[in-house]
Amino acid sequence: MVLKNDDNRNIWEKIGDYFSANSIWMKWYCTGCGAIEMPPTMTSRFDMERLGMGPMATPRQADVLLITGYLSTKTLRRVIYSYEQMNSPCFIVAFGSCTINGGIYYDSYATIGRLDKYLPVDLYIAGCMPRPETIMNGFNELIQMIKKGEAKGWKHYQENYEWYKKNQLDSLGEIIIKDEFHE
Amino acid sequence: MTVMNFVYGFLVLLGVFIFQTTLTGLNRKVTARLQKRYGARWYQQFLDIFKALRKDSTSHGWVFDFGVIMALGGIMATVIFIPISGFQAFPGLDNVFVISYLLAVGMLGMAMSAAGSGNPWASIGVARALTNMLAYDIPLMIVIFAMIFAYDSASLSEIAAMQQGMGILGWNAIRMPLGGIVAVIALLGMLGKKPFDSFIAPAEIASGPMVEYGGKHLGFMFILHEFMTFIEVALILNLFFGGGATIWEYMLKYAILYTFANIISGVMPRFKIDQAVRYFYRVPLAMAIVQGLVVILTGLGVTIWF
Amino acid sequence: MSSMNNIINEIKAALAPLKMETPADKQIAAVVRPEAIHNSLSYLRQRGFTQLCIVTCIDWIKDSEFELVYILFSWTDGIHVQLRARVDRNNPVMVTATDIFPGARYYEREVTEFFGVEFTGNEDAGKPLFLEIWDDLPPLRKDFDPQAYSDSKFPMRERGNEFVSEIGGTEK
Amino acid sequence: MNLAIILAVTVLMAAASFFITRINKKAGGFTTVLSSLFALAALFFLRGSIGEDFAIFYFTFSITTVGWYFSLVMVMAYSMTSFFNPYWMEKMMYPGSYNFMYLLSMAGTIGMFFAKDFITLFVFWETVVWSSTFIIQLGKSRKASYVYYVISAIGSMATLFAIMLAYSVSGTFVISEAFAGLSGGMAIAVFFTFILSGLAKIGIFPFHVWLPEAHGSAPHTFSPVLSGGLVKMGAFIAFLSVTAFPAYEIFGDMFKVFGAPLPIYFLMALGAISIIVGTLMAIKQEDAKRLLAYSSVANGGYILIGILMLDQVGFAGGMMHLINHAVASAAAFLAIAAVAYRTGTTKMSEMGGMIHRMPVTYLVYLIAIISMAGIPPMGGFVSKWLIFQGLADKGMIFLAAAAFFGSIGSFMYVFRPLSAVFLGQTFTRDLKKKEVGFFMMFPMLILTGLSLLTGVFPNIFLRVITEIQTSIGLIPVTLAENTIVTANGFLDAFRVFIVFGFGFAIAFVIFIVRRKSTKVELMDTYTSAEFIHTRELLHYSSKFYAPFERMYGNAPDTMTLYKKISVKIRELGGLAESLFYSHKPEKTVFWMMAVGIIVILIGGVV
Repeated sequence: MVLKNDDNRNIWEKIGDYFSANSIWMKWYCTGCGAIEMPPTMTSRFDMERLGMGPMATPRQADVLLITGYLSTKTLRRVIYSYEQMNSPCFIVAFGSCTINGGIYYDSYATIGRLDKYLPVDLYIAGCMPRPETIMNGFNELIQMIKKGEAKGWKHYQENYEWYKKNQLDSLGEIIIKDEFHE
Repeated sequence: MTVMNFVYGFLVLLGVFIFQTTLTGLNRKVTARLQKRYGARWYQQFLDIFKALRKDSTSHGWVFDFGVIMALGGIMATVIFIPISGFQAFPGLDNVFVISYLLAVGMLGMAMSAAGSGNPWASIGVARALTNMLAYDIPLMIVIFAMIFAYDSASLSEIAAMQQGMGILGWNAIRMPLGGIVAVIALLGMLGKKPFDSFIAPAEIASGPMVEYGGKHLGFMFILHEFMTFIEVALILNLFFGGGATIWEYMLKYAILYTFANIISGVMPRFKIDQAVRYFYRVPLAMAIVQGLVVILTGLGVTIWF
Repeated sequence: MSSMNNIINEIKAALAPLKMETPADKQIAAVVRPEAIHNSLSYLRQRGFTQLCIVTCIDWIKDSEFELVYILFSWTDGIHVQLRARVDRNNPVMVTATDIFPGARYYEREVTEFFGVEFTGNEDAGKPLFLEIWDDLPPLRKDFDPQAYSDSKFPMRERGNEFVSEIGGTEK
Repeated sequence: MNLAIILAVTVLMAAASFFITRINKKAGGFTTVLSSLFALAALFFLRGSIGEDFAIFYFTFSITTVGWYFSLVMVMAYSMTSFFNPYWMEKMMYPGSYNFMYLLSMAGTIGMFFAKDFITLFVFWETVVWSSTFIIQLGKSRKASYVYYVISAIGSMATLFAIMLAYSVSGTFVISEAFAGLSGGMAIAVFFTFILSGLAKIGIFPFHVWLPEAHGSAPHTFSPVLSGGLVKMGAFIAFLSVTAFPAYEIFGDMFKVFGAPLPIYFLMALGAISIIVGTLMAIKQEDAKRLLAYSSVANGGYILIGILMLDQVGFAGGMMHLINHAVASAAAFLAIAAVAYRTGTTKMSEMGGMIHRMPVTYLVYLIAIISMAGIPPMGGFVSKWLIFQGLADKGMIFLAAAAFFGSIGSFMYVFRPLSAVFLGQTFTRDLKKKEVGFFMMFPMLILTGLSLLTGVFPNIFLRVITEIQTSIGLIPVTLAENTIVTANGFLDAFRVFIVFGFGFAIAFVIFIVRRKSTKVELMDTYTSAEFIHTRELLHYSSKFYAPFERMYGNAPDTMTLYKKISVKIRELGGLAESLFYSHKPEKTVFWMMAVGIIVILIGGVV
C-alpha cells in the first residue's frame, strides 16, 4: 500500500494533526513475542511518555493499534474487530517480520502472511523482534508522518473498505464468530 | 444575579481549566521524576484533551451523550461556586453541603452515561467508584460537620477567611491535627489517586467507567476530571489550609497541596475496593470521630487560639 | 505406595499389552490393541490413575496408521502411564473415553479436529474447537500441505524492489 | 362542614366503586381516580377554613394546618397512584374489594389527620390499617399482610394503651389537652407507648421488617401509596408526640445529649440506626420494589430525626422531607410499576435496557432518584440540607454521621435499578415493548414536576411549614424571597438551579460544536475483543456491589431474629403446655399448687 502525500489539508486539520502527533495513545495488542519489548520502551530506560505516548485500556480511547508479532487467523479476527471499534483518526503500527511477510511462520496454516492486506498499516517496524531503540525510532517516524498528514491508513480503509473486506473474507471466511463459546 | 455574574463564572471556568490542566501536566513530570523518567512536556495534558476533542467519537444512545453533558454541566456549576481566595462569581452560595452534593450530580451523570454504554466493565467501575465515595466521604464529612458546628458557618469562604491572619497556626489542619490527616487521606480517595484508584484500574477492569469513551466523550471526561480535581483540592484547601488571602497565595498553596497528594500516590500500590472501605472505616473514621467529639464537646481546636 | 515394578507387573497382568517399556523414571508406556483401550482405561482408572492428562495422536503415514496416545497420572503413586494404540488411517475410529473420564470430551474433540479420528459415543467430537472455520483436510495430518494452504489462503508480498531501494533498486 | 362532605363522598364512592367494578372493571378503576382527585381538590380548598371545629356523630374534628399539609401529601399520593388502577383491574383477583378498600383507606387517612380527639384518631387509624391489610393480601403473598398487620397491631395497641393511660390522669381524650399533667415515669411510659405506633408505621429500626415485605409484595398500584403515603401517618404520630405531648417540656429537666432530652435522643438514635440499616439492606436487594422499600426505611429515619428535633431548621427539614420523599418515592414506585406493567416482573436481574423502550418512565425514575438521594436541583436536597443544618446547629455528630452515610449510601442503591432496569442491553424478550400510555404517564409527570418544583422553589412549600411552626409555637424558619436562611448560611435553590443550567448549557454547546458521533448498537462494546452475542449475558445487573455486600453479608437479619424469637416463644409455650396440660392430673395439680405457694410466699415477703 503506497500513500501519496497530497497535502490538501486545511488549517484546522493541520492543527488537529499537530495534536494527534504529539499525543498518541496506544492500544497494544500483545499478539506475539513483541509485547515484551514494550515495557522497557515505556519505563525509565527509554521513557515513551516524553513523546506524548502512553498506554490506554481500550480501543475506543486509543489512537494507535500496535500489532506486536505474528497473527493467527483467530487473532486477526479479534484484531479486525478491535480496529473497527477505534475512533478515527487511528493508526496501525506493526512490529516484526511476521506482520510484514509471515516471518518464520511463512508456511503455517494458522498464521497470515502480510498484514496490510487486511488492515491499513501505517508503519512497519522491522526486526525479529525490534528492540526498544528501533521502536522509539519507529514512533518518531510515526509522529513525523502524522504531522505531515501522511498517516492516512484509516482514510484508506474507509475508502477501500470493500477491498479490505474481500481480502479478510477470502482468508478468514468470517470475522464475527458465533459458536458455543461465543454466546 | 446579573449578566456579569455569568461572565465572571465563565472566566472562572476558563481560568480554572488552564491552571489545573497546567498543574496536572507539571505533576505528570513530577511523577515521572519519581520514577526516574524524563516525563511528558508540561503542556502535554492540553495536547491530550484537545486531541481527544478533535477525534471522531462513538455514541451508545442518547443517555450516553446526555450523561456526559450532565456530568460536565454539574461539575462546571460546582466550580463556579468554589470561592477562589475570597472571589466568588455568585456570592454566598459556597455552602459546603451545596458543593459536596452538586458534585454528586456530576458523579451521577458520569455513572449514568457509563452504565448507559452497556459495558460490564463500566458498571463494575461505577459500582467501585460509588463504594469508594461511601468510604471516604463519611470521615471527611464528620470532620467538616464538627467544623461547621464550631465556626457556626457552612460557608467555605467564611471558614477560609477565619483561618487567615495567624499564619500557619490558623489553619484547621494544624488546629485539628487528626482532622487534617483525615482530610488529606480523604483527598487521595476523592481524587481517585493511588491507593484508592481501584475503580479506574486500567489493566483489571479496562479503566472502569471510561471504558467506552472515545473522541469528544473522552475529552469531556478529561475536562471533567480536571474540574473535579480542582473542586476537591480547593474544598480541602479552603476548609483545612486556610484558602489564600491573595490569588497568588491561593494558587501556590493549591499547587503544593496537589503536588503533595500526587507524590504520596506516586509511591503507593493499589487497595482492593473492600480493603479501601475497611481502611477508611477503621483508621480515618475513628480519627474523625475523636476529632469531632473534641471540637464539639470542648471547643478545642477552634476557640483555644483566640 | 506400591513400587514401580509392582505396578508394571500388575499392568502387565491385567492389560496384557503388546509392548511395555519405561521411557523415564516414574513413566510407563504400554502399547495395546485399539479394542482394548476402553477396558484398559477403566482398569487404570480404578487402579488409581485418576487423572487423564491428555489424549493425542500421531500420524504414522508410512504405516498408514494413527497412533492414539492417552497419558494418565496417579496422584497416589506419582506415576505417569502412557497408553498407546494404533488404528487404521483410512478408517480411524475409536471408542470414546468420556464415560470413564468426562474430561476426555475436549481432548477427543481436539484429536477429531486436527487428525480426523472419529470417536464413537462422543457427540461433541465433530464440532469445531480451535479452528473456528476450517474447510480443508485436518491440518495436522502428514498429507496436509501447510505451505500450499498458506499460499492459497494468505497471499504473500510480491518480492518487488520496494525493500531494496536503498541499496540501488529503482524508486518504488 | 366541608370536610364532612369530603369524608362522606369518599366513603360513598368507595361503596359505589365496589358495585361499579362488578359491572365494569375499568369503570370501577376510574371511579377511584375521580373520587381521589375530587378529594384532592376539595382538600386543597379547605385551607380557607383552617381553625374550624365540628363533629359528626361522636367524632370530633378540627381543621389544622398540619392536618391539611399531611392529608394533602397523603391524598396526592393516593390520587396520583389511582391513575394506574384502571389498567391493573384485569390482573387483580378481587378488583371490587380493591377499589373499595383503596378509597376507604383514603377516607381513613383524611379523617385521621383532622381528628380532634384520640378516639376519632384511633378509629380512623384502624380503618386505614385494616383496609390496607386486605389490599396487601391481594398482592403476591399473604405472609406480607400478616407481618404488616402484626406490626401495626403492636403499634396500635400500644398507642391505645398510652391514650388510656393519659386519660386516667387528665380525664379527656382531646388531643391538645389529653397529655396535660403527666410527669415522671408515667410521662416516659406514655411517651414511648404512644409513639410506638408511629415508629411501627414509619418503619423505624426494630419495626422496619414490614416495609420490604408489604411494599415488595403489595399490588404494584398500592406500593406507591404505602411508601409515599401511609408511612407518613407514622410521621404524624411522631409529630403529635412532640407537640401535643410536649416532650421537650416534660423531659426538660432530664439528662440531655447534645441538647436533646435522653428519651428523645434515644428515638433519634433509632432513626439513625434505621437510616444505616435501611441503606445497607437496600444496597443488597435484588428486587426493585424491595430496594425502594428499604430506602423508605432510611428516609423514614430522616423524617423522624427532623421532626423530633422540633427546632427552627431541622423540624422544617423533616416536614419538608415528608413531601419530598412522598413525591419521589411515589414516582419511583410508579415508574417501577409501569415497567412491571410491560415486562411483568420487578426483579432487577430479569430486566435491562428499558430506556430504549420507555424513555419517559426512565426520566421519571431518574428525577425521582435524584430527589431521593438528595442531589440538587431536586427537592430532596433542600430537605436534607435543612436537616444537616439542624444537626450542625446542635452538634449531633453521631446522628450526622448516620445521615451522611444514608445520603451517600442512597447514591449507591438508587443507582442500582437505574442501571439494572433502565440502562444496559435490552433483553430480547423486551425488544418489542412499548412506552405506557399517556394516562399512566400523566401522574408520573405530575410527580416529576413536583420534585423539580420543591427543589427549585422550596419556599412555596416551606411557607406552609412556617405556618405549622408558628401554630405550635416554634420560631419559623427564616425565608427570604427565594432563599432559606439558617444560622449557618443560606440556600438559594433557584440560583443553584440557574447556575446548574448555565453549566449544562456550556457543556451542551461544546458537545454539539464538535463533530457528530457515530451511533453504534449496545452490543458493540469493548469486550476485550471477544465476540458476545447474547444480550442477557452482557448486561451486568445482579450482585452489583458484591465486594461491599460481602463485608456485611453475614450480619444477622432482623426478620430472622424475629423468627427465632417466635420459635423460642412457641417452645416456651410448649414447655408450659407440657407442665400444665399433661395426661396426669396430679402433675397439673402439683404445678398449680406450687405456683400458688410461690406467689403467696413472694406476696408475704413483699
